[in-house]
Amino acid sequence: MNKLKIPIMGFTEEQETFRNEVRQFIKSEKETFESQVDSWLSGYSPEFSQKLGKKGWIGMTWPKQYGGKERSSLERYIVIEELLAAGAPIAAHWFADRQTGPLFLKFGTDEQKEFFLPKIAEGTCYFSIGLSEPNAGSDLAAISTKAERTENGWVLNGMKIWTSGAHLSDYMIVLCRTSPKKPDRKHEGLSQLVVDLSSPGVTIRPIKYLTGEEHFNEVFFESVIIPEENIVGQEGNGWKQSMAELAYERSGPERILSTFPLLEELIGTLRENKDVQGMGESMKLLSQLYSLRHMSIGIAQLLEEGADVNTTAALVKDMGTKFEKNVAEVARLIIASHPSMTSDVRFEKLLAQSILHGPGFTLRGGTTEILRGIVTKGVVAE
Amino acid sequence: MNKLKIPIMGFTEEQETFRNEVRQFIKSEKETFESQVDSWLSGYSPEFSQKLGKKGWIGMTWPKQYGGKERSSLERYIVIEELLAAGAPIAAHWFADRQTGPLFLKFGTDEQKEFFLPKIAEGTCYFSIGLSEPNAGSDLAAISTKAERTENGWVLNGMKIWTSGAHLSDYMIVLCRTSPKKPDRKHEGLSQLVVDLSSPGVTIRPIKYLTGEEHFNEVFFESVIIPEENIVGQEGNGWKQSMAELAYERSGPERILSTFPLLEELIGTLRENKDVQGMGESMKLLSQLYSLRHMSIGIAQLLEEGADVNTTAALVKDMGTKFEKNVAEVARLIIASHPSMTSDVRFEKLLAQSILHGPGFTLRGGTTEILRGIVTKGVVAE
Amino acid sequence: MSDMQEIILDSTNKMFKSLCSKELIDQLEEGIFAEELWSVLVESGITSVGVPESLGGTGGDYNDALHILQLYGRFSVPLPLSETLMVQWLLADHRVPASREIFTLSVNLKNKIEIEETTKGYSIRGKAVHVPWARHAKSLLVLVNFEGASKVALLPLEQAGVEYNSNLAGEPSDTVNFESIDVENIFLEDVEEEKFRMKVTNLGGLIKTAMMSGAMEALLELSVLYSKEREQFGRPLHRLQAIQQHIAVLSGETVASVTIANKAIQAFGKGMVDHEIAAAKLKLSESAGKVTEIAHQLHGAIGVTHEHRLNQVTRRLWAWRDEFGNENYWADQLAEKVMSSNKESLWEMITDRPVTKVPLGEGIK
Amino acid sequence: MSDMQEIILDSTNKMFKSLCSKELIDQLEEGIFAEELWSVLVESGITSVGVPESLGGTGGDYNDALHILQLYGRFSVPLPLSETLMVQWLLADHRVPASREIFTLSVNLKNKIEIEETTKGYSIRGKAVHVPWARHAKSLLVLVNFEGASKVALLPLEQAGVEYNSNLAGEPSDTVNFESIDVENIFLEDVEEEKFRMKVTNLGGLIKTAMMSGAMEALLELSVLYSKEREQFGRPLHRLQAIQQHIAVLSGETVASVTIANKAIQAFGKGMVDHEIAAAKLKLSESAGKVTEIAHQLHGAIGVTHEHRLNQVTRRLWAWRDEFGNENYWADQLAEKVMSSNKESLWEMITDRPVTKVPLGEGIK
Repeated sequence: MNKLKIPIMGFTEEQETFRNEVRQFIKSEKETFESQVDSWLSGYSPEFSQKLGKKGWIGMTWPKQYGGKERSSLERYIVIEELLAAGAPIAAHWFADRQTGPLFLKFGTDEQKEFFLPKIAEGTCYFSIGLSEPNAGSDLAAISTKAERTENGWVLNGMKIWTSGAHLSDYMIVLCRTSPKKPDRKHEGLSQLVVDLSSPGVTIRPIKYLTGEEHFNEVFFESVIIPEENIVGQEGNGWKQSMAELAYERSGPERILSTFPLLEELIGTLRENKDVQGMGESMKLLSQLYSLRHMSIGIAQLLEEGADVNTTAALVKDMGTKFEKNVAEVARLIIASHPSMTSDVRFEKLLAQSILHGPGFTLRGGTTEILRGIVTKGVVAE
Repeated sequence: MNKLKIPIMGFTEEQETFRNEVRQFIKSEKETFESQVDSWLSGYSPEFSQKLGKKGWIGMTWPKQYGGKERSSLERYIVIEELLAAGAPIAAHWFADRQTGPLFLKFGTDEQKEFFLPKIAEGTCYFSIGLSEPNAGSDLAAISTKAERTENGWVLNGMKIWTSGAHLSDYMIVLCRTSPKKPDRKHEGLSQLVVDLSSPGVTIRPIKYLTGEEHFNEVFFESVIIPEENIVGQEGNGWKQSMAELAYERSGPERILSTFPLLEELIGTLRENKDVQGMGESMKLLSQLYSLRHMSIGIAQLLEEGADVNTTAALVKDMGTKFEKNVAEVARLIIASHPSMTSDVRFEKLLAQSILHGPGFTLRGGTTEILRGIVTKGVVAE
Repeated sequence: MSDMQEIILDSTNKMFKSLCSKELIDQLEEGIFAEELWSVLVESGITSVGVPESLGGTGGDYNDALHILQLYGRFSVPLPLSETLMVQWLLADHRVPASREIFTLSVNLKNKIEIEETTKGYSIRGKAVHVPWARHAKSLLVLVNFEGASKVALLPLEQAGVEYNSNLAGEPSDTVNFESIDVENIFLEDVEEEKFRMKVTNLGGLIKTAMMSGAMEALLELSVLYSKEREQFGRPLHRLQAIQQHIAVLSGETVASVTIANKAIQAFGKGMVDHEIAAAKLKLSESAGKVTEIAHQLHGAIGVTHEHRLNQVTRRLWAWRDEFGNENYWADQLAEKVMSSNKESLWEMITDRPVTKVPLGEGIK
Repeated sequence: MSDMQEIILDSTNKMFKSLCSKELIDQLEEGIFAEELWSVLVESGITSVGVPESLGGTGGDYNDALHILQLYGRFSVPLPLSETLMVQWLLADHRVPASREIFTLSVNLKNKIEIEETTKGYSIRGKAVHVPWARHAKSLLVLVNFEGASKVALLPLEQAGVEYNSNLAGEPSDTVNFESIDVENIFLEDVEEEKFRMKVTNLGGLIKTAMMSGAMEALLELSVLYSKEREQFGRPLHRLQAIQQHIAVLSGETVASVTIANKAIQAFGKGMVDHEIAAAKLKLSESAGKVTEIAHQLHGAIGVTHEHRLNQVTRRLWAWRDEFGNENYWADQLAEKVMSSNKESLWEMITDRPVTKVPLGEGIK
């Protein structure tokens, strides 16, 4: 089962030193933010993003000429997991750093790279991703948002839904149809456009999450004029480009650590209370976390080497997001409490966040069923 | 959701008295058998069956003219659950009592009833059920065993597989094709025949279970001559008759209590050891057992009233057999031990039986997937 | 179920169905109390079901009331019905007449409320936490210290300070502050503290069990409906094998939960409860996590929006499973019963018909 | 993985594949010892991998040996390889030369073995339970009492009484009886009892972890193969959505288990182990229940027959998960480490690079 092989990675002495540097920075910032669950989606703080930009920790693997620091992806991994473990507010620049930057690097024009990448790396330019539509969730071929080429550039009409953070972003990468659908080649004819969200004709309507918070949106495009040069990559190649992004985003630490602040609080409380029994009951979580983390790190290495991680990345997402949910289920049983978003007891608040955000963990980035289909196809194909 | 409604039943004073009588009898027999897991399939003892026959507890709901006692199905329920809870050896007469007797009562000729039922009720005449074939497991329409009508009676050719206890039974109810399959009516043309397993042309080859024990068999029929009058019910109606049997057998206490002897031993040991923590950890099993038992009893009542229990019975089988497995998984964690079929420590032996028999629980009588399909169809249809 | 009960439940069902809309439930979280629906409940007599007619109550028995609360759970009614009923029942044991007011109660161990006798009456000082619906209630039933002894008291809330807080469902769960408040007269009675706590916990556990079983029925209905209406790859969802697995497990957990809840309600109604409440609240709290997860998985993105009715049900299940004892609490209670049982075997315990009289009805002692 | 290791593992893989047939494994339960294969293992040097060449061993490191044991688990090899290796390693710490014999060991708390000095040598009296492969082994490494002190001894088994018993997989797990047996000389050394127990438990836990991870790989392979070969309703099984769910979960548990096992092996190989063994054996023991259930569910009736290879793998997983500590045992060990850690936060513990030197290699103390 070669597709399932994952190398065991260790960090070097220098990387450990770097980790310490990151950790010290976060500690020094502790007073400026409230640690929270799911902070890569809910923790919006342009100030904090800019501080990270100053440290050189956004777009840090990118070429220096575009504001990057040309560091290794394992170093980036260290930064991300330290921030997530601390529940730091990193939602503002998240998608730009994780997805849009790499997209420009791979497919963008020189002009796009020169214009966008330095701003992203500064922590001042935020992107969101426009994929889903009401009738195109799991099946992106059904996308009906379309852009027509005119003399003034593209004219975009349609809508996107479930776009995280669009109401707080500057731009959106919109996957849309640029030539008519052919029955036998339904994934062709889609392209990715960079849309300035302040353009006339763009309407953003937040959708309330079940907590009442506003994380995602419906975004409407009514004859939005987009400069011709805002297409990313090849016209008609948008589906393939988007799929590559999706695979890339499945095995990161954000699929494992979303509820880590709760786990940290749980273990801390148990240590304080010297609750040996409760600690024993928590340890299954810990062993799961160990194995998921080593899987995730090993895959990060494989990605760097350019290996095919489609199958294993889907596994991490499937198991990791279940683990994130499970943290809440175990925690609530070990320490009985009154979970509440408005509680001033830290454990109760983090627990409430974890329970209420839970359903989202296994939905975003591909549902359980779809991930499992991907895994089985990969495993059976060998 | 009317199909999911289950009445809450209680037992009357007389029924409780009767339960006590059954319990006293089992206690008085304790020295004659070794309590075991899954005793309705593995506990073969003609002596014990005959004793039960003498007590009037086989075929006890049947008319007196056929050796029955005309007692209520809740009284039968009491007998069965007391026997199962004690792990008593009741495999010999099990299928005859549960399935074949009711089949004859419903569809049999007077001659069949007069011939077979009194013997079954005496505990001296044992049946097994011939349904599955190598290529007809979940899909009984694919049955290829066939009987041809000749001057001498039916001539049976083919084979059955996974037949429990055939090597220890006197007869088998064989579902076979008596007229050719029509593409649009593939469940027609099947009939049920009573086959004397000592007939020439019958070969029984035990299949070893993973423990090495012999519970089920392959049974081959080579031109076996079967008297014309051995057909049960209507010619061509065999599939419907068999399906009705299957639904009937899904919600009985044998879908909940197969591993009860282990649970009893677990709780007993924890009480003895005053292990409060272990006891707490076992209690989820107990609450599951309570709810399953009340479901099962309620459905027994509905069956008596002639209500449609197809959906709820499938639920009991699905959840009950999972519960039976779960008993072993919980028990092994609460009391660490060396489970072994050859151990002389009772807990270890019962645990080994439960673990090793476990995979069978969810396979027999319809796999998980099939049961869940039945449930969903039932629920969605309302 | 008696014919009478069927009629009562049928009309309650209709009433909730027509009056308790999704929007009304949402309004709770916007701080708007459903005055109108509350008036209807009061007028219909539902707020004093189980209080004898001789005390001005509606009559009927606990069985009726608990099945009404099952419907309450099914429709996510945004009102302090269970709290008001509980307090009225506990007061009725003391021959206190039925009332049309809103009551609430708290037996939290962290509460420290002191009552002192003054020249004009009593002075109340202290704090009660996690008090459901306190901001809307007239009075609070609570354990207090009075002259060094534990008592149970019914305290007026008009002058109390109330800090707003809410549970996972957005139901009020407030902190109440009495800053040396003077009152002329209050209900104040002796109480055996531990026994009273157990009584309230049992009653509360059973009530939440009833409510949760109703909520699970709603969850199953919503899910089945969605699987029939929604299509994927050109087929209704329920035709997909993975969805069938979900619906079947959801059905199973729901039926098992409703069955054990009904068993506990029936036993309580007959005044014969042994392990039933513990086993039922344990099972319901445990199942709540499973059914909510499945229902959300099945509903996909639409299900996690505030817009969709689903979250009103799942958030209540998440809140209620931890209220009046989570599954571990009740597992420990049940374990204690098994440990100290005088029966020889587990099987005898399971098949034993409960004979322990429920303490409720003996008056608050 | 070094090139050298790759070559060793590749040839071991080939050897097991060609010599360790389903029938050979079955013969174990019929009481037939796989003499021939054992000779091949001895000749190839596998039975003393990890024992330095200076002591007559094959050389190589623990890392090599543990990956060989992974293959052992994958092919369900019916031989006392892990026991022999463990004893040889423990003896090598005492500079005892490598041997071609079969060894076994027991650190069971229930053992009570007394050694007395006699005029001719020593007298052994007592009983050891759950001793793997005792019926086939030459000597037993075990804790004994000698002149009132705990020692570790290597006892000859020729004259000992052996009661046959077996674990869930049908592997020998015998009771050994020494009825005042006289021997001239034995290996007998001082030992810190608790430390020795911990060392053997850690080593045993890691070895079982390696074996189980190999068994899980076999389970996944068998299941995938079956899902490709077998058809239902005219389509290969793996096209059915419910089966896809099974295969995906099976793959996930297997990869997670293999990863954490490899991490523990690597850490141990470097002589730097902190929580790795505990976390790994915990995870593997926990996953064993899940993967065996899924594999059986997927295989249906054919999978529960003695005839099918599946049961050789699942029964070993069921047996091994409880040997050298089940998941609760290791959870408690891990909990203790977390409790007594000098790190401030859990995150610091998780990201800490282990520096604790593994006690193995210090000699049996």
